[in-house]
Amino acid sequence: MHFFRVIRWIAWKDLLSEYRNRENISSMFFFALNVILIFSFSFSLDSETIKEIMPGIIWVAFGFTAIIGLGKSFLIEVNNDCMEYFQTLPIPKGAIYLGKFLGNLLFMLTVEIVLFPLFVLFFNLDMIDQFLQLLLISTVATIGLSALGTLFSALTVQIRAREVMFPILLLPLSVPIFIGAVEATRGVLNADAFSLYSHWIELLVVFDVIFVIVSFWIFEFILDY
Amino acid sequence: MHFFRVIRWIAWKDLLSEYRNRENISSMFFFALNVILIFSFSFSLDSETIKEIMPGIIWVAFGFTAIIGLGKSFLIEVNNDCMEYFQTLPIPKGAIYLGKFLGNLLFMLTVEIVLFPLFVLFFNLDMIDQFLQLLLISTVATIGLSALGTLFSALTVQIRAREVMFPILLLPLSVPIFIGAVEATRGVLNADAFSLYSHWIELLVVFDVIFVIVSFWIFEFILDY
Amino acid sequence: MVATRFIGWLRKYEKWFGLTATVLISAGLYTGLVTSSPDYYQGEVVRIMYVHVPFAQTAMLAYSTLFLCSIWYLWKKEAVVDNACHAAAGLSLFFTAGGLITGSIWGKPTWNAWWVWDPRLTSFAIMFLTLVGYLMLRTFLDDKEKKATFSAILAIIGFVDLPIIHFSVEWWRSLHQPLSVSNRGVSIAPDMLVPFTLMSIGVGILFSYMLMVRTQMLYLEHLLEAKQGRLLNEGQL
Amino acid sequence: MNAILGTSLSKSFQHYQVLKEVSISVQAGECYALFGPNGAGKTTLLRIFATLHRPSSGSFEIMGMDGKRDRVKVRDVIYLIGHGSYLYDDLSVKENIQFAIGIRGWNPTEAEIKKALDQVGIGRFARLRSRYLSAGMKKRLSIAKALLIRPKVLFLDEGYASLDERGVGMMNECIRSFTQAGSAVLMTTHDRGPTADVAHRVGVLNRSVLTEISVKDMVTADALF
Amino acid sequence: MNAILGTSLSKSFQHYQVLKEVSISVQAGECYALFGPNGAGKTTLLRIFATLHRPSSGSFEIMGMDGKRDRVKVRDVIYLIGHGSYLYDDLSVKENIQFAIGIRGWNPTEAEIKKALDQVGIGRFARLRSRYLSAGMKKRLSIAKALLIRPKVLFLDEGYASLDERGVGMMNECIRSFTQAGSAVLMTTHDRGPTADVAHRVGVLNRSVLTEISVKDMVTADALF
Ligand code: HEM
Ligand SMILES: Nc1ncnc2c1ncn2[C@@H]1O[C@H](COP(=O)(O)OP(=O)(O)OP(=O)(O)O)[C@@H](O)[C@H]1O
Ligand SMILES: Nc1ncnc2c1ncn2[C@@H]1O[C@H](COP(=O)(O)OP(=O)(O)OP(=O)(O)O)[C@@H](O)[C@H]1O
Ligand SMILES: [Mg+2]
Ligand SMILES: [Mg+2]
Repeated sequence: MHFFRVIRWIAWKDLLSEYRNRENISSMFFFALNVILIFSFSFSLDSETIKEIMPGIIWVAFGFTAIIGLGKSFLIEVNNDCMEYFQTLPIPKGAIYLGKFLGNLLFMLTVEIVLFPLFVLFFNLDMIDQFLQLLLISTVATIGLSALGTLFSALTVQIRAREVMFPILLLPLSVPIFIGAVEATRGVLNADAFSLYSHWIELLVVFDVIFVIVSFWIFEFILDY
Repeated sequence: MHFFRVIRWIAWKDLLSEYRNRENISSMFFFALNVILIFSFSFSLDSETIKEIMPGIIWVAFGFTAIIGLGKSFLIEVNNDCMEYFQTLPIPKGAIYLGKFLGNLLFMLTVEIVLFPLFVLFFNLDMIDQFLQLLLISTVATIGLSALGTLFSALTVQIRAREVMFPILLLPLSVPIFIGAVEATRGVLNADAFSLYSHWIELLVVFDVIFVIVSFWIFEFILDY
Repeated sequence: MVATRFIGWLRKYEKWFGLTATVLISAGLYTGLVTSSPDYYQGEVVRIMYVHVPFAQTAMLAYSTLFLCSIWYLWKKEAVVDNACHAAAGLSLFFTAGGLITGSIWGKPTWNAWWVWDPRLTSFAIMFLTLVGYLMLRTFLDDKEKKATFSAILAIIGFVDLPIIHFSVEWWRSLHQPLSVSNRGVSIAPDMLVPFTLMSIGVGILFSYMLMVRTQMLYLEHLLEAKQGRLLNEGQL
Repeated sequence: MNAILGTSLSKSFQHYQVLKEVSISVQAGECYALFGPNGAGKTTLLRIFATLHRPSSGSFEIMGMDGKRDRVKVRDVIYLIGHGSYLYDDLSVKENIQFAIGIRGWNPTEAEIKKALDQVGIGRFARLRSRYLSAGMKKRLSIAKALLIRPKVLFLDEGYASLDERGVGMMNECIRSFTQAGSAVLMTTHDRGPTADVAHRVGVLNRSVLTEISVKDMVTADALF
Repeated sequence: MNAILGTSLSKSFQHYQVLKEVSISVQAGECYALFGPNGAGKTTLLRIFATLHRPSSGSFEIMGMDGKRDRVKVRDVIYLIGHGSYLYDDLSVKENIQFAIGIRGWNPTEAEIKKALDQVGIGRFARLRSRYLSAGMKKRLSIAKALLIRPKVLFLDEGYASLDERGVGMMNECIRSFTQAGSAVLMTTHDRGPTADVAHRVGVLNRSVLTEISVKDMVTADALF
């Protein structure tokens, strides 16, 4: 079907460009490392507080990485007016959204998977046992973040103050995702039973579904105002 | 003297553009607000830990605001190839740096001065008594951040992955500034005697001097590689 | 041509550096791992010092080289000097990583943690991240002069971190070992001082050797690129 | 048959009315050249027909389909070569073509792509990343895409800009091949010489008045506006 | 006197050698027009003379000053009108001029600015923000700046591009006023017609070979390269 072919072409193009610029993904990763560095200094991490604020640190670090990574996701489309080309194409615009979304999701998940071991190392965490739970949490949280981020990236990339506007739009709406992810992660780090924090994961899934569907439907209008 | 005239023209142009885009500065401010929002959700701020991590929160929020604000400071020069025009000008390039630096410093200080009352409000802090000390700390810290940020903005704004590269270059080198600012602020919030944390402020001043002088000297080469 | 003279000089003397490094390091490893006695407190674990400290010191030596070469480049704008900068940065990153890894391995038994947020460790991590940023900046720039100049600028401003690394143990209360050689004298047992000195000097000279080889390699790559360009232009490629 | 039909089209940007009640029609198989002073609104008119702007008032039809209601169907038959190159810097010339055509749902063979590239004279750059193309080469690539897509209606904004003389000749050949195949071409231009070789009709747009003149008058006239 | 003198200039970008041992000289009071196919390196050559690129090998002199050592002095006498417009979007046309001239250390009076703007035909847009200028209007603004700066050596990249016919005439008048005042003009162009009116000498750059032809030959030749 043409719909899926569009998704495939978009994702192919994004991943190929990303592959050609391999430095790009590693730079995201080093950005996150920098954030951790700054955090570890700004909060006194050797004290007892560390366990308390660890989930927050993890997710704020991921959040800022997402702001940098997702914010530029539509830049590649604007550089040579490719958005304009999309606008004049006789294809379902939602497919473009899904293609970009999938590419971004993959990109963010890759960065996160590399980062988790580093958290373990740097903060002497014991989370190897609960690796699967953490993976689940970060996947559902990242789906929501990427869905919103893709939409807002397309929205802000064409305006003047995009560096500021992107986080201003993204952050308030992603608060539920942050809360869900932080609370679920806190459960995991406390080694709670899964059922004690599973409702947070359910919350995340609900938001994922809402964000993906609404963004998919609304994206049409970004390309065809 | 021509040197000072160049500084004046650059600062005039930046401040006029900033004034014409008044939304810009208020958006910076809302960005910082968003960061605080995310923080207050990600860290459980109702607990005892708040006092412990408050200085960190303040400075990480300022730091990310600086990343967003300073990172785009040379964007205005790149948009219509104005960097190229500067390169072909028969003027001392260091003056351009100082002009941009002053503009940025003013911009950042404005944002911070608006933010401080908000911290007081949001986190029920008692820092009205020590307002002057805080002002001193944030001024010296902001001088260092702006000096580095202006330099790295000029450096990264011309390259491909500038959104990521700017923080990657800026953050490691600004760690000393963060440490100094956080520790001094902690002293202020603990209502310590000034002499107990004044060495942190001295450290910040030393870094300010180093960063401003080195950047000023080295800026020449960014415009004339 | 400055570049050809410089490269010729490197080619002429590199083998002496290689030879000296081999001799010193072999002697250092022998005395360090076989003849010296284990530490009173730390036991056999202390032997990692003979790798850790030379690596950490050489990382700083390499960064200082990068710093000086960067100033030299900004002054003279010689392409070969930029190659030396590039080489020094890569090697500095290599030795920094070595210092971090050996330090972590040493830290697990002594501090019971791979990593602590201690001033020396962190300032060393800052150097690591600065070097990563340096090499990354190079990959994002196409224009040769721009690449050389911009990265030199970064290297120069990043140099402020070096004094912090060295003196952090003095300035802050730190978990890390204090300076063993300072204005207060030498605080190492003579038994350990011999392998320690041999290894320190040996790895330092090894770095010089690697720098000489790598600079030549990068310079040749640069020549090859130019040659390729000429051929491309003449339609022969 | 009217391939393009605009009826009293108006367009205002913010406070500025660019077009006021402009009407124009172009037959299938015809090449219509649009002259006019800088800022007359030629580009704006083309972008309205290409469904990139919505007209403030007035209506238009492309191949008999209403341009406001049937935007998706209209997009099936049009192609715009404008100021944007619609390229991804890190994809090669060939990959860029594959993407641009593939996303429309049609997979050209290697041979077809090669033929189109050779026709516009950039066959030997097929594997070069498009980042390294010069302005003229990018223009040629856009023409190659048009040759593969074979739209019923082709819009050319500043058709000859940044092309060298051989490029201009090649462009004219392409235009001729389009009109001979029954497609309509609407182009804006400032160059009378090359236009004379291909245009069937000529219009001058000045202060929202579209005056039609003969091709011969265009060549001989002292000044067009 | 040689205003511009290039001796066996070569320039390579990464893997690609654009110029190979090109020599050229332009006398004061002379207009030299440079033709050549797309990608021949015309822009590159101009940018070397404008001290924007360093030549890979070879040397050049501007007004007798060494282009490699005396870059700052060279910059005192040159001006480049290239692809960039060197404008700040949020400053008005007049403010942009004031800044561009003021930063060179010279304050033109209101009357002088008005005269220059009128001369290029955009006097009535003096208070418009430059964001809203069309391509041709930006080009005219660049010429107005050159008229105020009155450089000894003027570089024009694609002098006539994006200018309408009246703009072309105005450009030629300006070029004539420069050469009559003893300045040298070096321009690249693809348009033979307007060039014939002002050029004193004509060169064709093709595959790093610069062939000089007479103005008459240029007009009558079938193809220049
Ligand atoms: C990841 C962890 C570590 C890092 C990043 C690190 C880093 C460094 C650096 C940069 C130096 C060179 C300082 C200079 O020359 O100024 C150094 C020296 C040294 N390190 Fe470590 N270190 C680590 C772990 C350890 C551990 C666990 C020990 C032993 C308990 C240790 C013992 C020493 C000693 C004895 C010196 C020589 C001190 C001197 O002479 O200055 N290090 N380390
Ligand atoms: N998006 C926009 N917002 C505001 N004004 C615009 C916009 N696009 C165009 N304009 C204005 O509309 C007018 C016409 O622009 P347009 O680009 O259509 O002119 P043109 O005829 O193509 O001129 P040129 O020959 O210089 O290309 C110009 O004055 C321009 O400033
Ligand atoms: N910064 C750069 N990096 C890499 N390649 C470049 C760079 N600048 C120019 N080139 C290449 O150099 C060649 C010559 O470019 P240049 O812009 O000088 O050509 P030109 O003669 O001005 O062509 P046109 O008539 O199209 O303007 C082109 O192939 C271009 O791709
Ligand atoms: Mg136009
Ligand atoms: Mg050119």
